[in-house]
Amino acid sequence: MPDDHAFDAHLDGLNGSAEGLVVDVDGFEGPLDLLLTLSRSQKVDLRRISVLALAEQYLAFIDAAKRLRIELAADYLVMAAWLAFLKSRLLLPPDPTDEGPSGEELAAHLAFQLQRLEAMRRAGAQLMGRDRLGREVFERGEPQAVGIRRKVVYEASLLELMQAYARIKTRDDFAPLHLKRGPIYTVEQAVERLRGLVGAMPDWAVLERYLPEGWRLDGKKRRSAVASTFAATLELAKRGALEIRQEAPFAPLEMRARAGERDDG
Amino acid sequence: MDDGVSGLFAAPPLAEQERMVEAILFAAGKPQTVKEIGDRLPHGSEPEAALAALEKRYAGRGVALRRIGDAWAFRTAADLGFLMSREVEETRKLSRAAIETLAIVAYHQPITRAEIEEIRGVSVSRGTIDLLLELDWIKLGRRRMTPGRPVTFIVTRTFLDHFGLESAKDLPGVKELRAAGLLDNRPAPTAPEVAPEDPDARDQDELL
Amino acid sequence: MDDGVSGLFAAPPLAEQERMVEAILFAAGKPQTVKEIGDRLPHGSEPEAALAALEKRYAGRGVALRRIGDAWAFRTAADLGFLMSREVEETRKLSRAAIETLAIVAYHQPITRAEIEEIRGVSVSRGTIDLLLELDWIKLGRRRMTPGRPVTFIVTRTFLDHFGLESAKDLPGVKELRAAGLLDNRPAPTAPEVAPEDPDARDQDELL
Repeated sequence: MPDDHAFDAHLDGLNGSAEGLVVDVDGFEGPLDLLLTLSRSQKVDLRRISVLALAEQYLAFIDAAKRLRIELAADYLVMAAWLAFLKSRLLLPPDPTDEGPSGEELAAHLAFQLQRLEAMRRAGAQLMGRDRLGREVFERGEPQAVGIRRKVVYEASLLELMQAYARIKTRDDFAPLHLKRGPIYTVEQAVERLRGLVGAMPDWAVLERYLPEGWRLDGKKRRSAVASTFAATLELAKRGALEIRQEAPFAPLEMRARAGERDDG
Repeated sequence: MDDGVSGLFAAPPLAEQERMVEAILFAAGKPQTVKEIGDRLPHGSEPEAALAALEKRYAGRGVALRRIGDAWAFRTAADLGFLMSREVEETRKLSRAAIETLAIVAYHQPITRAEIEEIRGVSVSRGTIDLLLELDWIKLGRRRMTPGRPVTFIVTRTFLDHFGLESAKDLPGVKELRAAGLLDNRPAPTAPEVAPEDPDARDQDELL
Repeated sequence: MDDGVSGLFAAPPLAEQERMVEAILFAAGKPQTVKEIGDRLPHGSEPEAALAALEKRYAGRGVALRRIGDAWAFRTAADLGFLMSREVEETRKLSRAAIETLAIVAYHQPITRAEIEEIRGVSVSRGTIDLLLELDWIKLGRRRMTPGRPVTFIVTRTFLDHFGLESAKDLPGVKELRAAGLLDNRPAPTAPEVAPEDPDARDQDELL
C-alpha cells in the first residue's frame, strides 16, 4: 500500500528529534487516521493505549505543523481542541458539579473509535486479499442468454360459450321484421307451370302427377307444392282451360284439359 | 511459460490436469483448441488425455464437453435445450367468431363447415377453424354421407375438460339458458360500428 | 402454472433435476436464486435438493458450485486462478478510502453515511460512494427510521460473488469483531458544548 510508506515516514519523524520531525498532513485520512498512526509509536495493543500520551503526541504534532506554518484543515484543529479539553479532564481531579461524561469515559470512547477504525482497515485489507472474481476465480466465459418463448393461452368460459350460442340463436328474434321464406312453391309458379302443361293432359290424371321436380318427396315442400298446384288448377278451371273432378270427399283430385284446349283438339 | 524453468517440474497428475482443463474451458469465452489448452497447462501435460477424461466425466450430465471443429467447449446437453428459454404466458380472449363457431360445434356436432356458416349467417374463416383445431377444442368427425362427403367437426375431450362438462349433451338448451337468465333480452350489438354510423352521433362528435 | 393440469405430471427424478440445474447454472453468467432456478424446473421439482446433490458432485473439481447469498453459481476453483492469468483485466486499484468504506458497509450494514463518517472520522466523498455503487458492491438499503429518515447502504450479491462469500456472516473475522464489541453501534458519550461542533474552535485552539 502506498500509504504505508507515508505512514512509515511519519513514524520515523515522530520518533526522531524535534528538528527532524516530518509533518505531512496530506498523507492522512483525517484526524482519526493521524491519531491511529501516532498510536503505533506507543507500540502497545490499542486496548492498552494511553489516551493521555496520545493526546500529547497529537498536540505536539499540530504544534510542529504550526511552527512550520503548514496550513491545517479545520477538522485537525477541532480535534486538537477536543484533545486539549480531554487532557485537562484527565489531569484535573473530577469536579462533582460537572455535568456530562467523565474524562475516562471520553478517553475510552476515543480508544474504541481507534480500535474500530483499525479493525475496519484490517478487514478491508483481508477482503482485498481474498480470492476474487475475475482475478483468482472465474465465471462462465460463454454465458448463454435465456430466450423468451411466448405462449398464448386462450381463455373462454362456459358462460361465454353459452352466451355466444344464445346470441346466435336469438339474433333472429331481434332482426328487422321480414317473413322468412321457407320452402314455398307459389301459386304464381304453379299457374305458370300448369299453363305450359295443359296441352299435354288429355285424360284424367291425379293432381299430384303434375307436382314439379324436387317438390315431391320432402314433406313441407310437397305440402306447399300440392296446395299451390291445387290453387293454380282452380284458377285455370275458372279461366276455362281445365276440368276438375273428385269422385268422393278426400278422394284424389283429377283434372284434364278442356276440349278445345287439348293438343289433339 | 519458460520451458527452461517449467521443465524442472514434473507435470501434475492427470486428474489434476483434468481439473485444469475443466476450469479453462469453463472460463473461456470461446471454444479452445487443444493447442490453446495445452499452452495454458503446466509443461509436460497431456491435454488430449485430459480432454478425453473430462468428456467421459461429463457424459450424460446436464452439460456436455463437445468438440466444435478442432476446438472444445462445454455446451448444454441437447435434451435440456428447452430450459434455456423461458416461457411467457399471455392470456388472450377468444375472438367472437371463434367462440361462436365453437359454440355451434358444441351444440350441433357433428356439423359441417357449410352448416356452421348457415347458422352463423356469415362465412367461417379458415383461421378460426385452425385455431380451434390447434387448441384441441374441436376435431374432425366422420365425413357426412352426402354429395361431396364434407368433413364434420366435433368437440374434444380437451374441450369438455376445459369447460368442465361431462359431455356436450350436458350443455343447456336455449330455453334453459333463457330460463336461467343467461340470455340477454337485447342482443349484443352486431357490430361496434353502429354508433359512428349514426349521422347524429357523427355531428355531435364534430361539435366536440 | 395451472396446478390442476401440471399436477397430472410427476416431477422428473432427482438425478434428472440435478442435470437440469447443472445446465441452467452452467449457462448463466450471473448467480441464480433458488426461486429463479425453481421457476425454470418442471413443476414439483426440488431445487434445493438438486443443488445440494450438485454441490457434492462438484466438490474438488476444477469448477465449483458456490452459494452466493440466496443464489448459486458455478465458479472456477480458486486454486486454479493462475491458469487464467492471461484473461485478467487489470482491475482499477481501489483507493484506501474506498476499501475502508466498503469494509465498513459490509461489517456494519445497514449503515448511514453519517455513521460511516463517524467510524472513519472524516467525511466520505461523493466519489467514493458513487464508485462502490457503480461497481455494484453496495446498494441502498431501507431508510433508517430516525429523524430525517436517512438512507442506508448494504452490500450486494455482486459483492459476495466478487469476494467469494456465501453471506455477510462469512466476512473474515466478523465473529471476533462482534465478540470484541467492535461492531456495536456505540454512540459517543455526549460531550459538553465546548468540543467539535463549536465554530470558534479555531480561535480556542490558538489560545492553547
